[in-house]
Amino acid sequence: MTMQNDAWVISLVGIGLVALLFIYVIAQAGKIAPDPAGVQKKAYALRRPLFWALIVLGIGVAYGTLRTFPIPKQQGALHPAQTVQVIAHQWSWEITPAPIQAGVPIEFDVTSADVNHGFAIFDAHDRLLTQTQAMPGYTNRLIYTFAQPGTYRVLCLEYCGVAHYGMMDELHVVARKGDRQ
Amino acid sequence: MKRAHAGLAAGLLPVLLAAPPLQRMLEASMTAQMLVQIPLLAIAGMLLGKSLPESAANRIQPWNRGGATGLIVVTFASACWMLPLSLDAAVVSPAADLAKFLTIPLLIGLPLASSWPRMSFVLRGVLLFEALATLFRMGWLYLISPVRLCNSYGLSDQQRLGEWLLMAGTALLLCIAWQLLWGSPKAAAGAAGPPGLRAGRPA
Amino acid sequence: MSALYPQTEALSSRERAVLNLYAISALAVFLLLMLFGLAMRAAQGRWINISPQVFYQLMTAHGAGMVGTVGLASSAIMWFFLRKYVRLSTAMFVANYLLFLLGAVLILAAVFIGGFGGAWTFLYPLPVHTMGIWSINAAAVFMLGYLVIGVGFLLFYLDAMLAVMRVYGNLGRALGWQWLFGGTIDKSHPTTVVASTMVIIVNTLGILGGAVVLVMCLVNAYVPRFPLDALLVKNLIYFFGHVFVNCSIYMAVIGVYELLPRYSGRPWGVSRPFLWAWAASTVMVLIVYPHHLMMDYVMPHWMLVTGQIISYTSGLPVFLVTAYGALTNVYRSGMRWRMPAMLIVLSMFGWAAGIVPAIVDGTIAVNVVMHNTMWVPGHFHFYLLLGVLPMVLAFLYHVAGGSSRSLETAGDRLSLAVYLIAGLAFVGMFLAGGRASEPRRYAVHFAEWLPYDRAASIAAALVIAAMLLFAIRISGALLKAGSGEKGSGEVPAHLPG
Amino acid sequence: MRFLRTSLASVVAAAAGIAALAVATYGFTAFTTETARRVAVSRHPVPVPAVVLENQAGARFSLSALRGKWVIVDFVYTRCQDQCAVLDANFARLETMLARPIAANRLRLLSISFDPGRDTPTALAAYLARFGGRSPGWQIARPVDAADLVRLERVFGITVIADDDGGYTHNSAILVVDPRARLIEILGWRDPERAAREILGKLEG
Repeated sequence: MTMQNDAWVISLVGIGLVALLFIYVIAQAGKIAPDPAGVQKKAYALRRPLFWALIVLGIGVAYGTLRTFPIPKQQGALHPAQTVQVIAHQWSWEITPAPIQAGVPIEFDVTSADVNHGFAIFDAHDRLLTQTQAMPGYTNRLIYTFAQPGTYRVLCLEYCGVAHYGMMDELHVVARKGDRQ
Repeated sequence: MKRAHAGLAAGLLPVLLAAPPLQRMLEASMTAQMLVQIPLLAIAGMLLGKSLPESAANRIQPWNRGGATGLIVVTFASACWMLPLSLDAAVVSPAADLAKFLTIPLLIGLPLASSWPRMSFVLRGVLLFEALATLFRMGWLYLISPVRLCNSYGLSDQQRLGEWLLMAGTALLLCIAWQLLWGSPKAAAGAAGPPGLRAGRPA
Repeated sequence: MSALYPQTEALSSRERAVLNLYAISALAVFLLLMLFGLAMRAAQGRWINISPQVFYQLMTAHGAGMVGTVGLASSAIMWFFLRKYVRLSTAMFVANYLLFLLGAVLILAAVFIGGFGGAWTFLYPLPVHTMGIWSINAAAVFMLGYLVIGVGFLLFYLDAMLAVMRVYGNLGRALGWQWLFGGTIDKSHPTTVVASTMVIIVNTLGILGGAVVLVMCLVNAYVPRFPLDALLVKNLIYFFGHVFVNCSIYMAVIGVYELLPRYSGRPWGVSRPFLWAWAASTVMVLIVYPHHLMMDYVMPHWMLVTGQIISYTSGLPVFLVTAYGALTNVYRSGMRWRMPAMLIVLSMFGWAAGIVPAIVDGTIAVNVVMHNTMWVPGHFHFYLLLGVLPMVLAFLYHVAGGSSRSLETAGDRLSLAVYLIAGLAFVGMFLAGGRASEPRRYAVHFAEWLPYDRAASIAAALVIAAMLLFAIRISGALLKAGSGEKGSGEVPAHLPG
Repeated sequence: MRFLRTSLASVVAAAAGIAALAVATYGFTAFTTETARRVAVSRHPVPVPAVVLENQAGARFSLSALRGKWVIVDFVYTRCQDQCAVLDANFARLETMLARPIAANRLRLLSISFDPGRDTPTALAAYLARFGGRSPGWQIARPVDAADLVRLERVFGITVIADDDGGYTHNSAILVVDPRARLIEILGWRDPERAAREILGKLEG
């Protein structure tokens, strides 16, 4: 399962639940409750536990997704195996050095020479693996470990002008010396 | 404040500000000139407005319905005194300094005092909104400018003024927000028109 | 029928003319901009051929135009209902319209004459980094257009602020804050006043942020030696944009609070949870915007954490107060399923369901693989196309329909069904594209993404067809109602039938 | 007609306001003293006073002695660690780029110290040597009379403020004086190439 699939399934389930609730209520809407105040009272009594359930769910999800913070620290040394400089231009990437090692954490120092860009790494199946913004005047530090050697694609994910869609490059990821693939 | 007292204060304040030691002190720093001296001169003008007899105000009134003319005068006069070159000129040239001591009370403070009570709530709101936005914009500008905008003042003075302007903007915003959210009903909506109608409100 | 059309909402002929102006302009612009959207999707699907330059002009106009027009249409809803409780000035409402028109002309001129294609977000320094495609002047005219529109809304809000304070003393009392911690709630305190007051406060602050950042960008455009901080500008733009879009929803939802009880026959008034929900939203909508900046790693991380957590919590009032309240109101009420009622229930579904993918994407770990993919337009089209627009349509169907049943034909209902199904398919293709890592704002797509683009194009065409029917029906009925009263002055628009 | 008089007054006030702003900003071209000076000087050249200066060799001469030649002037003080160093590094490049008119005796570079109390001829000579300046093409001098310094600063638009640490905050520019001893152009000091192009253009023009 990828993160994209998780998000997709969770969203579909969520939307589906909302839809079911609506369908149920719509189906019941034509009937007339003998005691409207009672309906309201019951519904509002149900709301309180629902509120607390959502709060607990939210705290749980927030804790689970933030405990290991998804963004690397931006100050101080990160001790990556390799550091790669990325400078975005309208409309090309300047990435040094070229060969990148697989299986070890790589630090990408991403900045821009002109406007806002988005540095996004895609795998061979054009699936988005990770990203950060490339901004003028700032350097965003991204850490990523490539599981497999191979050719990865870099796409721009922040609108940067008329050739935004064509701002692509490739990353060549090679097996680490000593690794046998 | 009684009219006579206001008049006295309006006369004394510029004289006091023009006293050489005080004038030199306030013009020595960009922050003091913009945030102390100029506002005090404007206040002197407002006090002058308060001290004028009502007949004078009534005579101007047809020319200043809703405070429109006054608002325009204040806007342009403030714009002139927000130019860095005006601040410089006031320090270097006695003539410009004299112009400052005359125009700020007479073209900013006085029209503001006489127009504010006539302005509608919406116009006042626009004026305050624009004042807030200007404080934030100028503060930001002074903070980021890599060059000195005034020859008479150093970069650090300019940046300090930038910080003060941002703080002044924040303080003003909080005051306004407080007044609107929790202020007394009378002060909030009072002067700007007849009391509200509850007409049409369903029982 | 007078329960549906209370006397207090009667329009004078002047007011009716102004409302028609708002309604018909908004519907026409919605249709035009939807066509722009269809053109973009069809171009991505390689069914039509437009140059990238034109694509990005269309995209800029579509984004700026939709945000502005949704705001305009929603402000008409707020005006219509708020004027029952407080005395609003029609002149200020007209001024808002005229300034909007002027701003729209400036924006369209900048885009289609000046060639400006910097996207509605005008992220610094793109507008001034034109690469020769548009001029600095075009970028400046575009930003000036925003400023003019902002001034229009400011006038409207200031007028409403005064009117609210005249009746309720101050904004805190209008929000019902005196009852947050106790006291007997005045059940007749209008929900409309609570929502309107929240919007007045929040959007005035949003417009203030916009007024600061727009002028700074203008200064920088002509005096480039004042370099702006790209991250600070981004923060302010997203603050301004987020607040403005959200306020459009909050203005439109007023129509739901007002109209749904009339069709269900059950009252829906203020309660302590309701007041708390709106008080919390007032604060949350101002501080949640960092969820747009999660991929700006240099942002202070506490702000990003705030962005994630407030994204979660800001869903609660929507789910538990507005949507849940609406469902409670409908449940076994013997609902009168007329067009406005159906549209309102659709809008509640669209809003509540559309927030689900938004909240999912508001999680930093998800944002890493979803940010600026089609997932993003997916979620906001969900609650704009299936949430806010149905609120607007419900309001207009209600007002235009009047006591006659002329707007209750099978054609209307069929259109609604088409709108719902095609709308779901349309936003579904965005979300599916996001799942497949399809980037947003690409003028040219890889072959593997074409199925999404093409399916979305078909769905968009169907949505537009339904919308066209709605627009024609509503505009026709509005104009007819107006002409029927010519010369009758203050005769109420909705005669009890 | 209730608003006739107010409308009239508003229009007059707005027109007067725009006019005042236009005058103050030289037709909306200048918002700082520095740019205003540049615009003003290029429109109305300013005669340079014939003050007496003392150069790095201790020789005294009057500014009027330079009549008939183009003189490129800047204002510095020798203890300056940052701005003047950059300015005079750029002046040194100007000297190279303008070598031909200097050799033809048509043009001189002149640095003037606004700190005559401390900038003795010895200090001036050391300063000039540091930047590789070669007399007579480039000389550095101090005003002899304190009143002359004030006159010079006013004419050339140089504002000097004493810092807390004994240094000065001051504005800098490359100032162009024509053979009729008039200040005719103020150029930016950060871009010597552009300044050289403009000066050569004037020499030919």
